[in-house]
Amino acid sequence: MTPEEILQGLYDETLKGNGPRVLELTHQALALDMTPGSLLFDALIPALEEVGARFERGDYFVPEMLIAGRAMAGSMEILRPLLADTGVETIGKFVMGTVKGDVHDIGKNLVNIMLEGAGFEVIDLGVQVAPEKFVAAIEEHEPDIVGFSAFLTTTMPMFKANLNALEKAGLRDKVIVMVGGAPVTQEYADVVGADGYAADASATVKRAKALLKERRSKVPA
Amino acid sequence: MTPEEILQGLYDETLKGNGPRVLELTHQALALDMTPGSLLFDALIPALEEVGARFERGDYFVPEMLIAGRAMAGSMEILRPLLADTGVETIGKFVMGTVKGDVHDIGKNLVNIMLEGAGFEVIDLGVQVAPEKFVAAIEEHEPDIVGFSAFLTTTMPMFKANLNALEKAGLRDKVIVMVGGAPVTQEYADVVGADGYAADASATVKRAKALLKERRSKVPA
Amino acid sequence: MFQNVMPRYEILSQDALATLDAAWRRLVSEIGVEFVSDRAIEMFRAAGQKVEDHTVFLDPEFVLEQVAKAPREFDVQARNPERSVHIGGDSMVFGAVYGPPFVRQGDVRRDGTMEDYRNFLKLAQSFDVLDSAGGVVNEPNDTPLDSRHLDMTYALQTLTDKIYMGNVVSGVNAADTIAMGAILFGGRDKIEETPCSISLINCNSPLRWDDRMLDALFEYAAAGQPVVLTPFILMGAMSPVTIPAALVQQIAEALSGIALAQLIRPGCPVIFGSFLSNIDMQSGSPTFGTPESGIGLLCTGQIARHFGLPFRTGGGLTSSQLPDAQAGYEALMTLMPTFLAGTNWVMHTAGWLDGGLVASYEKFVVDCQITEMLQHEFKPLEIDEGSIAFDAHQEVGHGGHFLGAMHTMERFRTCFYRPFLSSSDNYEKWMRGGALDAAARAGKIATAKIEAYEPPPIDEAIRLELEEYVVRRRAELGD
Amino acid sequence: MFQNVMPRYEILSQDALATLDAAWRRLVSEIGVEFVSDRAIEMFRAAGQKVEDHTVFLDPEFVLEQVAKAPREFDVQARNPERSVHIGGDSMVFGAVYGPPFVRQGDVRRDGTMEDYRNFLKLAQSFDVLDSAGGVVNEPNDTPLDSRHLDMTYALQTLTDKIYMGNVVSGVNAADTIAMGAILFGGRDKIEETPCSISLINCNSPLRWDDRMLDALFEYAAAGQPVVLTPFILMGAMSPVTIPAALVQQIAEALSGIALAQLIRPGCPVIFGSFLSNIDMQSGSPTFGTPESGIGLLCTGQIARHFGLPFRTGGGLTSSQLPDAQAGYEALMTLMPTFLAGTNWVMHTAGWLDGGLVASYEKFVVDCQITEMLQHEFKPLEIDEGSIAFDAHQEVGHGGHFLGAMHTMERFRTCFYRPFLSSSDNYEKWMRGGALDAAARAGKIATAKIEAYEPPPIDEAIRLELEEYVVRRRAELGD
Repeated sequence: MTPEEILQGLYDETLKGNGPRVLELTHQALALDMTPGSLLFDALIPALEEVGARFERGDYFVPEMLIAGRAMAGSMEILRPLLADTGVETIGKFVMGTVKGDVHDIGKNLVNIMLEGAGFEVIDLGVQVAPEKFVAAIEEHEPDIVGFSAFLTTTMPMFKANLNALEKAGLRDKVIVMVGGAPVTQEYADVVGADGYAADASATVKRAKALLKERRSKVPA
Repeated sequence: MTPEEILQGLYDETLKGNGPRVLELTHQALALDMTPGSLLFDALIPALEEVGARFERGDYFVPEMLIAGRAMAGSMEILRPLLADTGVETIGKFVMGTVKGDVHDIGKNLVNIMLEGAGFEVIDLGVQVAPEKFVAAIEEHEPDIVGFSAFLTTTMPMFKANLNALEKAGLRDKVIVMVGGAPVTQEYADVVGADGYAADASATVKRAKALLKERRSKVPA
Repeated sequence: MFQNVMPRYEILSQDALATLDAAWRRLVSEIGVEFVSDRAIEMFRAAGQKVEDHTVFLDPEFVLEQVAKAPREFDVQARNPERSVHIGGDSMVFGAVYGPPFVRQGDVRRDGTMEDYRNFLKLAQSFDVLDSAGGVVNEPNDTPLDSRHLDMTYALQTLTDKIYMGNVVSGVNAADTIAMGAILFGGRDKIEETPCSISLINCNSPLRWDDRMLDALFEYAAAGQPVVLTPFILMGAMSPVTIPAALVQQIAEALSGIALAQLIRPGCPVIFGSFLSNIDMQSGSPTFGTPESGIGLLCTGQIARHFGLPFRTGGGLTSSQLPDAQAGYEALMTLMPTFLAGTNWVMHTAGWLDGGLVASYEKFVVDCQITEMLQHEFKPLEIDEGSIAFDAHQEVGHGGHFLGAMHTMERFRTCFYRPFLSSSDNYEKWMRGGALDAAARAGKIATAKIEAYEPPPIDEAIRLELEEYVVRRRAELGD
Repeated sequence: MFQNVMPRYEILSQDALATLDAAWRRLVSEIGVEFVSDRAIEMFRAAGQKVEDHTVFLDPEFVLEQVAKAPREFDVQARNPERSVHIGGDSMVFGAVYGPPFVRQGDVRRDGTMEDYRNFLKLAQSFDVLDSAGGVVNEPNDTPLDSRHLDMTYALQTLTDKIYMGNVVSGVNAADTIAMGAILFGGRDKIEETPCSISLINCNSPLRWDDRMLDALFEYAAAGQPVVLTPFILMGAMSPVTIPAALVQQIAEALSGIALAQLIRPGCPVIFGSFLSNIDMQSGSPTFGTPESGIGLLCTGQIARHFGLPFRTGGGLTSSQLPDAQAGYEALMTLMPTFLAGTNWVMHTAGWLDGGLVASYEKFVVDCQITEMLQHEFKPLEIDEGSIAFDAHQEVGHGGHFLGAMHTMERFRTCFYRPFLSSSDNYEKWMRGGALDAAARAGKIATAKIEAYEPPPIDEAIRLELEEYVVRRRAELGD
């Protein structure tokens, strides 16, 4: 296959969510000495942008989004170390969890699916995540963004508790903080001092990308 | 019983729709040489105005309206000839019918009940009433008002046919013409040249009284 | 055409049925039924029934003999064979609202026009849940009266390729409708073989069949076109205030009408009709979507099955003036029992507002949405290994989610019904979309459907012949 | 409290039931159920069940033995004895919406406050169709978090004299609720004898019972207070996408929770809970009033009866953002099956909007209207000589009207249900009245009811004791 055909193939198969085939093509591409950056920017990311657009239009369903994201994640497993070597910026790393005392995770799972679908590397801490666990995860994974999800008015105060824990650990400035969940509003997010809020999964992706861009334009990479 | 007690009794029993008792009290009153006019204006009509008010307020139900009207009508059977002798004006005489080709009569029946309840003498010609029948009835009964009821857009044109027949018989100016029925509107009534329209039974009573007053203020009795 | 293979919800005990049975027999034989038609009276007299003036005192056994001649189930053909329907059994066939003189679009209520009429036909053609536009979806008040039936029938035959209803304003109109059917389907023998229209013959309850309606009945029955003999009962006005009394009267009226249809043409397809609601005893207004009408509807289905006849009842009825919450719950309050009873022919499915005085564009869409939901709800569950999905649990485990499970991947597009009108957008998304309520969204859908409408193809020669018939008859009728 | 003596609408065949039966047994024994609570795990282990980490692999026969200990029917007392209810059998008991963080009034959507909470309690007290205000009619976001449950319970106990729901946010909150119940009813023995509250314990589907919920369960079960063990299933996310799979999972989850309740206190009253709907597979949003949830609801009733347990499901659910046509038909799309299934305990009867995120004043009134209509619809017909009304026909004859018949005169006030919200005004009258849609009229009714509200009398000594408890505990909790 020519490099063009491989890029086209990667794009098509990612769109379809055909994980095994995407892996195969990734290996073939690297065997042909194609650069990880070209795979990422000329095939994978365009494919996922198309996935996002189709979802927004109502053509793609959540499960399709999910397998497309998984297909890309498989390829990224291989590309990420190589990209790090070449110093190419990936889309971003996102640590996500439902706050302590709360077990609602459908909304969070959807957000994760969409974030992965948009090319983010997502580390999901699950539900009932205590402030210490968020701190530990941020120290371990050094994400660009951390997301707190809460679905109960009685657990929304955990946002503040998490932020305080980040302050104490000296991490508050190292990471963008996003909050969300059904009862959360922009006002509430502002009051607790989060950096971003979004009302649904596709809005989260847009907002996350915007916040990252802003951050990166300020902080040199 | 004193005359006062009799008037009070007539008022109360008419309100209740107790026909036999109203008849009895009417006979007693006449035996005491009370005037038919006082029975009509000091007991029966006030009673029926109260009935109308209660109906409007939602206290009285249609059947109550109906028996009150019937109770009054029973008394009027006796009083009408006497009133004619003494030259006292009754409220008015109303000839009513559903037009030719139309068998809807629930709305018309309701209007009749309310008119009787308000002291009108109502002559109901039934349904499917042809123009000639309206003409004959007007010649026979010399009513103050004639009402045409139609429930089909396909029978509403009969209003015009009826009016033409009245013209031809030279009766058009002798009688007030009202029209009504579910599909009829004020605009339609104006177009065909009726004198009045009303959307429901209580509105019909108000409108009929107003039209009569207007007419009588113009034409000396 | 929808097949309802779910159980029927029946609330009358055998005892109750027996009591109702005894009562209608007494009604037809002791009170009798009035037929304001000399032809009808002669037929009953010739058949040995006791007749006084226009009242027929019927022998119940005679009535049942006639009823037994009516087919249990029959077909009605549409000019597009895929749209042909079967009336009876498990079939449910849906037509739009019938008869409103007024039309509502958004905030405006006005006289219905021919333009509206054609629009509603386009909507009816566009929604698959409807098997028919019905007949008089709204009264086209701007067309000449005497020839209006020609214009409506022509529109039904050309703008839709579904079955349609016959005009019943007079015997003449009925004859015209039949003649136009014969043109469309290639000859009167073709439509006598498989009928092409259904016509609504209403009883002037209590216990009176009116001359106009009977004139139309004579025409349609003679041509073997199905007739819906419908006692039209608003309890409190046209029947006693108790539901059992209304049910008894309904049986007496419907069966007496069906008996006449069978005398005219033995074996003529008929539908046991029912339109049963009540008036508000305080104000006298007709009310719809009431508890009483729901109960009556369920009983009607059971009674019709008892007599082995297909039946008509139900629809998206409401007293509301607007397509608001009341319109939503009242329409469903009638449509749900319509399905529970397994109604074979459903009139007024879509568009009804203001007690049937108004045809509403928005309500039309709301009702199609409700009906489509019900058609999905009344599907039998398939219970098998695949639908039990043990493997999905093995894959997902405790507290996980099924969004990406294999079992989900195989089914996600079709597993749930997706409504076209109901919105499940979250608040922010809904606000971004303009914060439209259901009525506003329905209005947009109606407009879009009418714009996207494509006329179903028709043989030009036939269309011309129909047009010529309309022109010729209009001239003859003097319009 | 409404008695539903109408037939149940059952759509599962015996075969289907047997298949579901085999499947839940396999689920609990092979996949097992996770209980995130060491106490619970110990109990199951002691009862001889196979335990691995926090997962219990249950012997189905053991589960059924535990389930058999639960009473088929039981009473819950209200402080006004006339408002006490019976759960199970033919009884249907209705409570208002539970849990919304937001409130909508007219065009405004905002955070719910304690003021709103008290208003909704007043509404719930005012509408006789409701047997209970429920528990968290809306979240009072302006009260301190740790002691909020005290304020809510106090409000429920004083502003209404109906039964109420227990707070389940934590074991501590549950203990407080029980203690306040003991004060109100004169001692813990009194409420252990006849319970005074019902509490909602949700399963974190699939197949996981969460520690918070279980903490509350331990408290309530030990005190003999009824618990509703509710698998909370949005198909596609928390269960496979097929209804049979959801039903099987629901049985496995509910019965496993009930088994635990019986281990804690044999004979503890329980309710087989169900909250079953689906997500939109395209967007992931939860949807309500769907065909799938209607089918699931009907099956749930049949399944609960199969296990001889009272059950909970249904309500006036909708995804709509406004009390519009969609809210009307979706609410009824769930409430009608709620009645067809004969649901014993109905949560979310009134006020639910926006998938349960919003409590709406107007929708509250709409739902009470719908429920009252259904309570009239689901009354058995009385069929006797009086209701057959032959004499009325003799009086009226053919084509007459029954408005003045003796039969009508005897019955006209009560013969038909008269709605308080639905309008059957004709167009002119409706225009004269301000052309209000159902939502606007509902808003007026809500305001009027709240203004006319009178607090039900309460023994001042008891009220003081409750108040003291709230003050003392608030201090202890540090708010």
